[in-house]
Amino acid sequence: MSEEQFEPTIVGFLCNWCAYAGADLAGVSRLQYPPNLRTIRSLCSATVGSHQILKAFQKGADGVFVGG
Amino acid sequence: MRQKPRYVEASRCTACGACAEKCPTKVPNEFNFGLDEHKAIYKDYAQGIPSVYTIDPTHCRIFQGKKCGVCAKTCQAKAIDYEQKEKFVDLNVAAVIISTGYELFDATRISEYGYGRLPNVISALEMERLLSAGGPTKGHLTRPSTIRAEARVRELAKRIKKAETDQDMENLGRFQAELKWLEAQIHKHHTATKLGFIQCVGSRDFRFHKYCSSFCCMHSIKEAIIAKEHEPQTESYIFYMDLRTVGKGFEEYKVRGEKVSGLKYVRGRVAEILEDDEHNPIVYYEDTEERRVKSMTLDMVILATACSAPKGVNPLAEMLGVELDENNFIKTHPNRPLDTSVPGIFSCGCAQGPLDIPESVAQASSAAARAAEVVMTGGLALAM
Amino acid sequence: MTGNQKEEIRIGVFICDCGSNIAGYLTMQELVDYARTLPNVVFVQENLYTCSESGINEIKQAIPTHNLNRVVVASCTPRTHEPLFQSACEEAALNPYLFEMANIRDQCSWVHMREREKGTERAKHQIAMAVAKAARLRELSRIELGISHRAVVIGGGISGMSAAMALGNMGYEVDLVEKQEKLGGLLNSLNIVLPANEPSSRLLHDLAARISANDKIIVHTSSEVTKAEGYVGNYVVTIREKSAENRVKAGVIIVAIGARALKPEGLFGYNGKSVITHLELEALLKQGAPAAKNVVIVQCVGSRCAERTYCSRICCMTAVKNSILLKEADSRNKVTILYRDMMMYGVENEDMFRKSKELGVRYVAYDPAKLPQVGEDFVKVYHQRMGKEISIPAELVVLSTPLVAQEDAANVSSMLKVPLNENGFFLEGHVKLKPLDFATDGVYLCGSARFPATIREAVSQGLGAASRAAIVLSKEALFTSGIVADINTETCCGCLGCVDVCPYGAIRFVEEKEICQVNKVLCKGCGGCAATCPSESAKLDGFSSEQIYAQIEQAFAS
Amino acid sequence: MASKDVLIIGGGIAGMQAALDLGDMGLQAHLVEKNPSIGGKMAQLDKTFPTNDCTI
Repeated sequence: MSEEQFEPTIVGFLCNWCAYAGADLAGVSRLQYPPNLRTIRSLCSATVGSHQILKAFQKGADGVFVGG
Repeated sequence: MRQKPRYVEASRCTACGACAEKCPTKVPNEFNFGLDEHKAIYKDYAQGIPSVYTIDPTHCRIFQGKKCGVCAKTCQAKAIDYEQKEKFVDLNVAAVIISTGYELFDATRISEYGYGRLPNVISALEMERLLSAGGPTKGHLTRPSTIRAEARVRELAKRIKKAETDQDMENLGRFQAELKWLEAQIHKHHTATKLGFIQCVGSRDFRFHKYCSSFCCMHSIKEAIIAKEHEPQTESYIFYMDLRTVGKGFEEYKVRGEKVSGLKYVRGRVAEILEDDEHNPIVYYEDTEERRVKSMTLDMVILATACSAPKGVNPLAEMLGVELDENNFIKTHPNRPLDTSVPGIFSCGCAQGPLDIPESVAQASSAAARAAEVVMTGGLALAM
Repeated sequence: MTGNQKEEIRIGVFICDCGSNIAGYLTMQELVDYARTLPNVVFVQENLYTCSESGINEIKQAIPTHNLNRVVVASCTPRTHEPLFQSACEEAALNPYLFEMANIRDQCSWVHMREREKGTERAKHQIAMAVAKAARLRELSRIELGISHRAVVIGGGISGMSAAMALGNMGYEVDLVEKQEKLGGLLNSLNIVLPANEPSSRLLHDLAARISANDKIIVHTSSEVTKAEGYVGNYVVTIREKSAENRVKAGVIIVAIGARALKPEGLFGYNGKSVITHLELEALLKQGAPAAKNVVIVQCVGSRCAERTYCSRICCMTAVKNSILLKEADSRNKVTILYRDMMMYGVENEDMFRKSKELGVRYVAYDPAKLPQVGEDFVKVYHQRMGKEISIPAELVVLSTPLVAQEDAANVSSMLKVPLNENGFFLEGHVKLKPLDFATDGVYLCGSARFPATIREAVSQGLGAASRAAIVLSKEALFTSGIVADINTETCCGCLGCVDVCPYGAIRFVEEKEICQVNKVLCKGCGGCAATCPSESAKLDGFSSEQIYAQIEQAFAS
Repeated sequence: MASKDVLIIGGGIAGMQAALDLGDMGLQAHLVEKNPSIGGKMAQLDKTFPTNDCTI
């Protein structure tokens, strides 16, 4: 795989009360970012356990973003 | 009660914003104190509630008798209604709560501070918008003189283009020279990093308001701390008479501002603000601790403007029959802090005098309690 | 529930165009076709606006027609629209917790406006993730709870009295519990109070008379709350009145235990005679003015210092008030106030401050690094503006000491499981937006127990706390959220990790079984326990690991 | 029947909180605001001390 074609997949765990709302606001403000993110809503970033992060890497994530 | 028309049917609007994207008319944004622009169909801020757009009839082309209708065409929810009329609604209520808040003191009345005349002298609420990620500079402390210069650069670029097509050589040269000069200027003092905060602007001043506005000391300290967070080089000077840190956690916050964020608290009243030829404000003040008149050149000055009674309060008070105090705040009973001079009418928040946020919130709940007492006892509680 | 698991899962997917907001940037047909291929999906429908009346009707019709037992809407954000779609499901007799959303507008079409192909790809994944989660959703129910329409107010000072008064007027039963022999708290020790400018006894008698006239309010003096068990709507509170103990059922509890004035032992030569506190001065003033001709008042005694970092809010105005009374008693009296900042915030205080200056009260600012020295009949202070130390004659020195937390604040705090701050004052739910609430539902806060307050502020907060409490009391029943934590009794090893992290005190250690248990009424569904639990025994219904794993898996589906 | 409604004039933080409390008690609260959005001055603030939380 050459560098140019590398399309990472990033799993984002977003806290419903802040980061998820922030991601919505990015949309409302029409801020553009690369479409490589896959978001998962959690009720609190504290609920995101290490198992879930490892699971994401195990399944093929190139990066994990926890926002809270 | 009169309901102003929005010209947008609230039940249909999905707040998708397609209309604003297509609207051809730009209007200075009052919410951000004219530091940027929005369209003639707009929402005050992205998270605004109700989440419905509104047409500004003083700027919309349709209301100016011009051809347009772009928003109506764009809106797939068919929410645009140019024919919407103002509505009058009659309400029969058991209790009234006046929470009309306050207005900021108009700092142009203190001409020696140069507000409105000197571009880099702004009000504390304008500073809020500059610091806000949702504001005109996305939270970057760009100096207002630079914001204006940037707008002028954009305008000049347009004019140069036009002059080029029109072969207007005389103006072309003039515009190009100005553009070159401006571009050099912009880079020199782009970001404000040396800030002066001036307290008691219009408060504790016999010419204007004798009273203390209560919240401005903490407001300035907070802005100075946030400015430092945004730009670690920032130096802030707060010119004060007394720093009134009377709330929970306030004194600690003030001390943290000094120790962690390096704020400098200067006890002294500012006499005058002038500027040098690069729009840097120069503050002349009396340092009461050193007993000397001094001056300081800054990048930007933020005025902590007083909390004034809103202008519209007199007709409202007259209509409801409630008494105002000498400052035009709603007068309340000394021992019953929510009760106005009229039974059944209550007041909370800054409508009855300067208050900070938690006190306002607490009072709001108290006013609700008083209103609920009246409603639940069918008015009997009024006697209590 | 077992029946449910065997039942075939039938998912309906509704994909919203949002006018052109989604359809303008993503290829809708591709999304529809893709959704049809997903496991368990039996019905897919594209709507112009799913949230419009016709969109909602289509959901309501499709549920019975296609026998759907899960619904996924791919549109905007669940933060605004989930309740709407959930109620549509409920109206069509589908449990609202069997609904899931895929956010393909705010977090997809709007942020990838120039990348149709990749944006569509992302939307597909988000839909697949939502469908995978939907397949693993369980029916949840909101628990209904009864309520005792009664309040217990702890503390019979001005704020507690105001709270009790308001609740009594609204028609709720109130137990007002005061430790001392009579109501009134600190107000009993004061002389003239502001802004009414009248003896404190007048205000007190007025309020006490109104309270005793209200048959809804039961006053317990010389009493204490010794125990409180239960949760919002359903507390059992033990009140010890003299030697008898009484248990009352209450829906809410208001903490109004006030504060006490610091006795400045060892500070500035305090001796209770020639160097006194304001409370002692007020007691003297009640008898008439003290004989001293030269009075010096020192501010910030024991406050705004390393030991007590806070400003006590009310001492400056107390000092100014008393300086005026001393001047009014005899204009030849010399009164000097040594201060750091005069905290005369607001309208009335500033007026009073000015009046004191007009009457001739002198103000000298001192530097906390050079504290004033109290001598036999003088006070020495470094005068910053003169740049030298001066000596002020003083037969009487009055020390402005802060209000400090009540000694039993810690007991009340642990009894009700509500927090204190570093200075021993109660910590509200949010310093700005929830000044009178605690994080725990059903317990409210007012007056100087929260932070030193003036009389007006204490009254206002008392009424405000009553309003917050009335929100609970006005209901016939309370419903808990369906999304709460659950701890697997088989796998829990009772390590107590979850008990420590739960901010709402909703988890209890069950000693006989050596496991932890969630009180579903108190649980707010934050999931802290689920993240902490080493054995994954704590799960958050509606956000379980199983569901999240399924979502993660689909994030990479091709 | 006597009205059980309450009119609140001004939709800033104080008006909003009063309306919320009354609404949550099951009473009808009419919140009147002259601007298109409620929120008042507080909506224009960036963050609030001492926690430096955002205001919205």
